[in-house]
Amino acid sequence: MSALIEEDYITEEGEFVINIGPQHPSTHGVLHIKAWLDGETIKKVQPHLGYIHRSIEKMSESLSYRNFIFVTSRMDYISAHINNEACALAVEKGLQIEAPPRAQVIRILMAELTRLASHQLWWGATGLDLGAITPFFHAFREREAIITIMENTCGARLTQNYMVPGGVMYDLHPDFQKETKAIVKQVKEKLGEYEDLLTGNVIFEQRTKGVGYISKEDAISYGCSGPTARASGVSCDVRKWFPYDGYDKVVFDEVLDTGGDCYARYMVRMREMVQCCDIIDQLIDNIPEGDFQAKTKNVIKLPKGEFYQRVETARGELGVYLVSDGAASPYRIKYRSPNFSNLSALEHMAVGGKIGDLVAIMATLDLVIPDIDR
Amino acid sequence: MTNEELKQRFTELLPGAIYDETGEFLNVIINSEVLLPFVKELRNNDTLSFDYLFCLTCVDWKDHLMMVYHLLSKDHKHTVVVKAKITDITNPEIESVSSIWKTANFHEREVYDLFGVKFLNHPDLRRIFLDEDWPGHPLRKNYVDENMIEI
Amino acid sequence: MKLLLAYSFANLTSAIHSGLSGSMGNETLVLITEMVITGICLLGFLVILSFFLGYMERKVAAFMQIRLGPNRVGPKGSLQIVADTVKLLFKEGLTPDASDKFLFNLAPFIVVVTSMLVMAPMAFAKGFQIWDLNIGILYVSSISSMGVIGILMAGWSSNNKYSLLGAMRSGAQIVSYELSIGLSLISIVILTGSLRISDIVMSQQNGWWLFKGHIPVIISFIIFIIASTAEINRAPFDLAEAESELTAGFHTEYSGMKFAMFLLSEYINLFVVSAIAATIFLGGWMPFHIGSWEGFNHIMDYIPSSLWFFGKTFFIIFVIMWFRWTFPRLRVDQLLNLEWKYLLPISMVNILLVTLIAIMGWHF
Amino acid sequence: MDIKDEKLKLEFPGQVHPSADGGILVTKLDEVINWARSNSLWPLVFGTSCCAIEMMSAADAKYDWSRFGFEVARATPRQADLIIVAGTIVMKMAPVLKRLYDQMPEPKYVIAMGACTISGGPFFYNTYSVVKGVDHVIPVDVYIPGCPPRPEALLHAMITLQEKIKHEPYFRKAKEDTK
Repeated sequence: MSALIEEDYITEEGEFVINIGPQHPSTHGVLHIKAWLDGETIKKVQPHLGYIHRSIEKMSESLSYRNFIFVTSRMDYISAHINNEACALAVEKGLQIEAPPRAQVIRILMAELTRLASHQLWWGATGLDLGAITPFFHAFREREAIITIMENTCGARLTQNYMVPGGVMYDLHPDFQKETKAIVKQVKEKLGEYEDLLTGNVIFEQRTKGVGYISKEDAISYGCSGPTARASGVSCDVRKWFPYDGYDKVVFDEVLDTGGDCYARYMVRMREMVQCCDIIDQLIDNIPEGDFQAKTKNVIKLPKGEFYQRVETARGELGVYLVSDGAASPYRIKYRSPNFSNLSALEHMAVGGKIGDLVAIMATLDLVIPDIDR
Repeated sequence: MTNEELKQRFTELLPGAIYDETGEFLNVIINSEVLLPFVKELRNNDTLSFDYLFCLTCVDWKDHLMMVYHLLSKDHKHTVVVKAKITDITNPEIESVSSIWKTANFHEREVYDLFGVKFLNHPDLRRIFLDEDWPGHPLRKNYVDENMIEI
Repeated sequence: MKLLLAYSFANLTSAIHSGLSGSMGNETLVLITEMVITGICLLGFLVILSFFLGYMERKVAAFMQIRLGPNRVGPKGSLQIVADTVKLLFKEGLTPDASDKFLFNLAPFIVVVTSMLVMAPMAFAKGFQIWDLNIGILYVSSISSMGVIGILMAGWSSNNKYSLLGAMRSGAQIVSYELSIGLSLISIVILTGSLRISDIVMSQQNGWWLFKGHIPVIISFIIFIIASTAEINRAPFDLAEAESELTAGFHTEYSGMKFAMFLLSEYINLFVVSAIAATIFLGGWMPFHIGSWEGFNHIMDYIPSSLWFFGKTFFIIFVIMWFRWTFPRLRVDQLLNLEWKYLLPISMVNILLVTLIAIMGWHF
Repeated sequence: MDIKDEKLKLEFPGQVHPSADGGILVTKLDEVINWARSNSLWPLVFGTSCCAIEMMSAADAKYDWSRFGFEVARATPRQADLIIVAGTIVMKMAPVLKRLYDQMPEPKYVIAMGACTISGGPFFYNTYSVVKGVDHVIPVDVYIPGCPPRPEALLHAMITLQEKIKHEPYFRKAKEDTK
């Protein structure tokens, strides 16, 4: 149950406070949300963070430039690849090198597979939060297949640690292309099944349409990014705005919606899955030959300066702000995590709704708590 | 707008600003006292309109603290990094920008928590990650914790 | 063989009755003894039933969710629920310190007892009925709505905000959906002209009401299924224990055997509403008869009546489980909207149509 | 399930086994209770970070812990038997975890899943907020190494826990305590 805080249980006549979390099924981890209710209507919401604050930024200050990358796998663990990629790119920016073409394509492929797996997990969890349990199992069927592909190449299921400064750690598994093609085909087929199971459901539409609305201006002001912002019509796809790793050579659409509600956020993610499949389709047969890793020194030392690298994770814009003083480990690292900013918009979205709406909003925000707390 | 044009505009707004173009973005280094009117202008001026604060953080340079604001304009697609120097490291204070960008609310709480920078006129300045009674501010370079095992 | 099929449970009960009367003589004593025997049999039946339903639920869930379900404990996992029950029996039954201890401990019993009481007028097979009282339907609908008192007590006495919210939701829900259930039952009562369960079953001798009563009865059947799913707090109407919102709703603070009682009552209620639906709309133990097709009806009579009853009931149970594992949950205001803005007006108009059919004698 | 016998085999032939206090009836009852308890481990829905995703994977169709009857994940500690600590525990979370553990009714079991819960794992050095091992806060029955452990590892841990429960005295323990 919740960690109860002594202050204000009942603040006004007829108003009462419930603590959702830190242990609560719908908070996807250890977020603690304090909600002031009037009956079932939410009057005020206050997120309390820090239940999984693991001091990653402090830790990174004492790790080498090769090692600090891997801690970020534990930050947004559902898109660990993309987190690693951001750090690797930041170090590359400092070294002024670029990954070889093969490595870049491998990175994109892996990132898109990660995004696909992440959205599938989100889809299952959204169903779970809204009370439909079955989608979870159907989503995990495809997710497991993707994870297996990653495992074959990277050796780990979740925290792959595959990206290194200058490229990727190993070459691809020989079966990678064959398996990836199979899974992309499977996902494309099953997406229709997903739609049947949840999207078209009357109850689901009622639960999400018009719930948790956020306007375009507010989304920008709250610093939202990723599908959350794009559902409000904010164009913010880092892959389009600031292409990295050769995303400018890939043809894909930035999925935008103008609904701004839970349903729009849901649809944006569903359509993004199709885009992921398209990107993979484009690249899977065109992986260039060559090195998978650029030559770097054993002990990497970055020149004095500041490097900012942003990438598009499955949840939005991840920024790595790297300050170097010329030593072998970073002077300061700041991770601008997408969930942190997205969460700040929670109060704006939830007030006036019911408890059920709060759950729906949290589900469609797709929060990963360790990414918020770092 | 290109960096040169931006520089020109900033010089009009704030004659004393220092520029640093070694990195990826144009950096504007200003004093912490003039921060609020300056960034307000950056946000509200139609030709600048920096509406997206995508990163807000602080760096402890031992003799001073540097607040770093990464700003992006969604309309004009230009980026600038505003850095505000806080010289008082024992009792650092700066104006809050959460009235301009709502996302600053959480980010400033994070900086307050980990660096101890006090934000004036912040709507809800509490520690965000650590408990209220946590001693010290961990990301400061002079932070000591006996329980921390160092290598 | 034919003898066995034609065997009626009435013979068995009358044999027991005459045997007891012979040995005891005193009518009151005989009645009490019979009641005790019936009670024990019913308890045993309910326990086995809830074991089976629990197992069925997990297997149906597994089937829907492309997995295997329990298969390690006992053959095909059939002892899984037994293990769960024994574990819950020997688990510490906590009573929170700040709770209203008397009400907290009483609540699960009220919930279980009310759901057990509804079993009394159920016709399980031809001539196999505990108590064929003349107001059977009225009895069922009035007793079954008393379970909400137990839920409210549980929620209030737990001294937990989630419990309280869950109980309040449950109260609002059951009070509203009770109306639709009543109205859809009344439509059959109008057609039959009797509240007695055995009369209702017998009236379906030449075809089940679902087929005889034209579209209005089909509408009231659908309304009954929706409303009774809500009444027994099952998904998509499981707001009272909405796991992702209220952790476990009204039974958040219950543990051990007290929690098992809530589970037990959930399964009994599931059986009860399905059995009522089967009895009222699908003819209870009455085999599938079509009007005057004597030969066909005769063949159907070869299937034992209890099989008919349980077959129909478990079909409806399966449908309700199907709901649970496919639909998302409604929000609390949508739940009440559904009842007050859609189901209730529809069933009111429906009643008029049914009355018209009954008066004009349009049904078969 | 033959570990009990295996253990007996390992002991030297002249070993005198103390008879279980209470004799046959109590021993048999113990067996029934332990059988029920070990086969009905309902975990608490509790995941703090990465390992929680692997815990979810263990529930999915590929690994399917419902085969063992573990799928009844309860959201409230009052109805759970087992707390799988999946993920790092930090200083702010530790009191909450302790509270959750206290709210669970007896008998209760703990599985420490992942390196973080064993020792702090990757967050051992240079961190100021991580609890270096969950056993500083609550007693642990089974540890699973890995960062994160695979779902198979979690299943193995739960089967190991089942073995452990099968050797627990229930009635006998009460007698031993009074001695």
